[in-house]
Amino acid sequence: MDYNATTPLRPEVLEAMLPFYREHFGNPSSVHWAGRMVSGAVEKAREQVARLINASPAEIVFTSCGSEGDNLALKGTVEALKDKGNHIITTAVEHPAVLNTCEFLEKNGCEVTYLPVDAEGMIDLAQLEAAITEKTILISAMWGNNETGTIFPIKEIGAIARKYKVRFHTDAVQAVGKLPVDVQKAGVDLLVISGHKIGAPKGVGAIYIRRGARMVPLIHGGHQERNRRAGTHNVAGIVGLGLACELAGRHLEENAARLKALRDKLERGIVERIPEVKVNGHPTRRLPNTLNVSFAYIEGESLLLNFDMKGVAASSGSACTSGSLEPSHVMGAMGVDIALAHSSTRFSLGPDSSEEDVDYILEILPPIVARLREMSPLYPG
Amino acid sequence: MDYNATTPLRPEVLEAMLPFYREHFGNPSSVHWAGRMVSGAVEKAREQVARLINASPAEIVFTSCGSEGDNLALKGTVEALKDKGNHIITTAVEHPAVLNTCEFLEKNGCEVTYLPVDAEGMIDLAQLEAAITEKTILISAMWGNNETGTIFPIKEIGAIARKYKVRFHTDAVQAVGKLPVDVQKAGVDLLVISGHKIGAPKGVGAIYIRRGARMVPLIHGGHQERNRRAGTHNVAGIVGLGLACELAGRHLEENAARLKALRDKLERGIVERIPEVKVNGHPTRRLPNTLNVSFAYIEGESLLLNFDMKGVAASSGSACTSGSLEPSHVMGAMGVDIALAHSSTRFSLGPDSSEEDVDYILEILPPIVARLREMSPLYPG
Amino acid sequence: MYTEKVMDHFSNPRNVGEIENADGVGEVGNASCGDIMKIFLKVEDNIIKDVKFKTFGCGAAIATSSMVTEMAIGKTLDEAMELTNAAVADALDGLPANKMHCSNLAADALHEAIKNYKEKQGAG
Amino acid sequence: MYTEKVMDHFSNPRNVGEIENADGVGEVGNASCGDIMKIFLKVEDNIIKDVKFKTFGCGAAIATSSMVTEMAIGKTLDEAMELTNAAVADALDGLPANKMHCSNLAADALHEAIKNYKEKQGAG
Ligand SMILES: Cc1ncc(COP(=O)(O)O)c(C=O)c1O
Ligand SMILES: Cc1ncc(COP(=O)(O)O)c(C=O)c1O
Ligand code: FES
Ligand code: FES
Repeated sequence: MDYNATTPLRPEVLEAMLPFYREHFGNPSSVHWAGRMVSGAVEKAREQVARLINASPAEIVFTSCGSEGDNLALKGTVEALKDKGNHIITTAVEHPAVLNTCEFLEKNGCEVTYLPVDAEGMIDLAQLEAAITEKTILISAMWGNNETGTIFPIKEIGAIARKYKVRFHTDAVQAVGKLPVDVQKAGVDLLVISGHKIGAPKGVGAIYIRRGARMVPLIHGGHQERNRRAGTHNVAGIVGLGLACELAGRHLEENAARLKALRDKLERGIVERIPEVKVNGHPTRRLPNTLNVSFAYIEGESLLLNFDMKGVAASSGSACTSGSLEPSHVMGAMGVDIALAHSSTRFSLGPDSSEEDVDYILEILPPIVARLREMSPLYPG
Repeated sequence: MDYNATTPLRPEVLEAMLPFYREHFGNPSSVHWAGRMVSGAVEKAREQVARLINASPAEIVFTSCGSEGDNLALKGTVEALKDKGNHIITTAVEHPAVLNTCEFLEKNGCEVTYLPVDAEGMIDLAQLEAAITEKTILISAMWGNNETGTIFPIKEIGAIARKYKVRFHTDAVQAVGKLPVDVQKAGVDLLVISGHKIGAPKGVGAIYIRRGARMVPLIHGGHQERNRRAGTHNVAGIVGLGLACELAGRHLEENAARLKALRDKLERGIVERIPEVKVNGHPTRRLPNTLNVSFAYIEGESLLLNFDMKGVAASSGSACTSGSLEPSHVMGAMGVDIALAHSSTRFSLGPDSSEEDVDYILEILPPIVARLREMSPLYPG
Repeated sequence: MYTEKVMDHFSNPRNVGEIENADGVGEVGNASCGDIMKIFLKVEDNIIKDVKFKTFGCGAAIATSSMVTEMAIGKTLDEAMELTNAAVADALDGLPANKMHCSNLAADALHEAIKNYKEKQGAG
Repeated sequence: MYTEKVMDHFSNPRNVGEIENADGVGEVGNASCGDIMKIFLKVEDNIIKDVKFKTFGCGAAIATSSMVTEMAIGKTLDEAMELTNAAVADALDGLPANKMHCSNLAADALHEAIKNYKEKQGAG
């Protein structure tokens, strides 16, 4: 129930990877036989990734994770387009890989506009359009939010970006594999994918870079990836990412519909069984697998630990930020009251989630909530 | 015979990795059980890496490859110390991950001194010392050269760096696992390791960052790696790197002695059997496994392809640069004649290399060389 | 990341609740994370006879709350004033580095409750 | 990365060597990589009767050298002048993108050799 944090490696993906650990250990950029055997596999994976998002293989660059992709998208654009301008527009609810990179860029001469969101986590397109200046070189807006699941109107943002000839990057780490993602229809120029969110291993990702979009590499060095990303390829990981993308593309919409039905059942069940809960995020424009709920009067971590003891994983704020003490910046941006932000808990379903899992959570949740509320000095009951 | 390009994954390393693909799929920075199970494994790996180079675990940051490490070392230092200066000293024979990063930094306001090397690939310490200015913030000199195996006097460079209070980075990708590497004795502040050169998988590496050395991350985002490198950990890769480091530390000197004996046999055999060959690199201060030879009148790739057809891997220039057409920059810096640079061929031995392998190469090499020379318009014979 | 002792006190917290007509009440908030703890005391002959707590906070906050109540019961007020945050964390076999601040709640709330008792006494 | 045809011509190159007292000799160097190719011609009645080559170059350079000699033999000089680098690459079932420049050596050296033959004729 914490598949937005990470997903298990799919067994067929691991099977596909193993030969590249056991037999084919060559370096794909090397001329000799050991190298040639693997370069074909890397190119096949590139096609598989490209197909899932309707790109061409030459537009796919392999990376080590989603965070690297976001850093490359932002820093690589700022370097490449510095003669054109220095203004970036992003949103207040991006992943730290985007937000902290923007903060770094601000220290280095960029200006960044952080678009606010409403109570449902949605941006206002008119505000976006109004924020564009002569100096704007990039709009960076995520496809689906990792904490709340709120889906931004990517196509409309793409149209605005086109209209003003501004480059458009989307962090699609949470969207790919859960929604149909088509870079042509969406009009995006850069799009970031992370392997471990879609059944591929940790330590591999990809970025789509539209043909002709100039970028300065984040990692300089050898000629790998047509000079867009140096470093020896994580061959097995790349092979795994390719297959995971292919698998994600199969029955994408049926799978999404199944998860949505389960998620809706969980949501209804919680709202019916437990008083004083608040669902965070957009009621309809939301990733089909994601449910974020605040249980008033209870601090999130204590709830998670109770789940934990019952074998259920969930998260409070995002896994990536759980090292921090600040309540979630996403809840903050949505204007959620600080105590309720503390109470927010994310359930995110994945391919292995079943009806029984949902029933089990609905069974264990009420007594846990009751017990923790009894312990809370805030609880009026 | 091309182990400097990449090494096979050690079977025991793969075994250690598999549970982190199969069962423990959690995110190490997550609070719940799935996450806690893996964070211990990551920390164990950190200790294993630290032990091999005599560092403390907190000084190790995991990366995705050697190239990322070099980019972080250079760019992270330049960002962190920009108030102090903008001058970097490096050498003409570094890996492209360092050289191309320096070129990028030059375009962004840094000054870079590229120390020349002599015919044996060695730098001159007096020249290094003379190059240091008030503005010098970093010396970046590799431990062992990937093409020739020439070993730089790291301890002496470290002493000079200390004397002038300049930070010292060494790309030790080729040295670690082949030589005893001790960050304390060497007096280095930053040191880069790549997994796939020491029996760990491709797509993982590490950088040693001396306690107190301020660095700006290359990849901003989450709180992983104490804010020094964001992105979800490549858990299985990290576990593999840890074990590979532990294994590399066992019998390090015996293994090196064995490889040196084999390498010397290969070298003597070639020199005795084939006229007009030239050994490139330092005669004694050289990685124990590396032999770089120029076979006059023959272009390197055609030699490699012939080896290839006989099942022997070797490389011409480095694997990382084989996409380029330029003859090796290392040979160029050593003043090797351009045709001889074209002819240079690197044999690099590894744990699986045997006496039989050496005998086999010595058997097939003379007829291949004779045939190609017959085909060469340069051959006076 | 938590020790067994922490998990024990978290899952079976001792002395949860309120004491009606408590002799002393202390409430503190943790500035760094917004968590809140409230301690209720029953005092007889300068000795803490009973302690109860309520906590809105993370696992470490709940465990330290529970532990501090156990440690305080039976102590004289002076002895209880000497209970430190570090002692509570130690009694739990330690806390993770990024959770050390949570233990501040525990002893601080206890001390506030004792001060509150003394003020009441002074006033009464 | 190389096709089977390339590997065949590379490992069993046709027409390697020199022709003594050749009717025409052409030598070209590849500016981009420093490789060198030399072509020797034997011409009778405007028809290329024999061709030999020597090449210092990569696998693609050797294979294209071999292929161009096979393609040239039996052709009239005019036909041979029309042989293009692309035609040689095609005859090898293609070359990898970063090796297309290597095919330049082949046809260029042939054309140089024909020009050399014609100059000698003109001079003679
Ligand atoms: C000396 C040296 N530095 C850096 C690298 C780059 O390492 P990686 O391939 O892991 O990016 C290599 C490997 O090619 C190397 O030999
Ligand atoms: C929306 C979003 N962007 C980026 C990332 C970072 O991806 P990675 O963990 O692969 O670095 C994540 C994952 O935590 C995410 O949810
Ligand atoms: S995080 Fe707030 S008390 Fe522990
Ligand atoms: S690389 Fe020089 S001819 Fe092919």
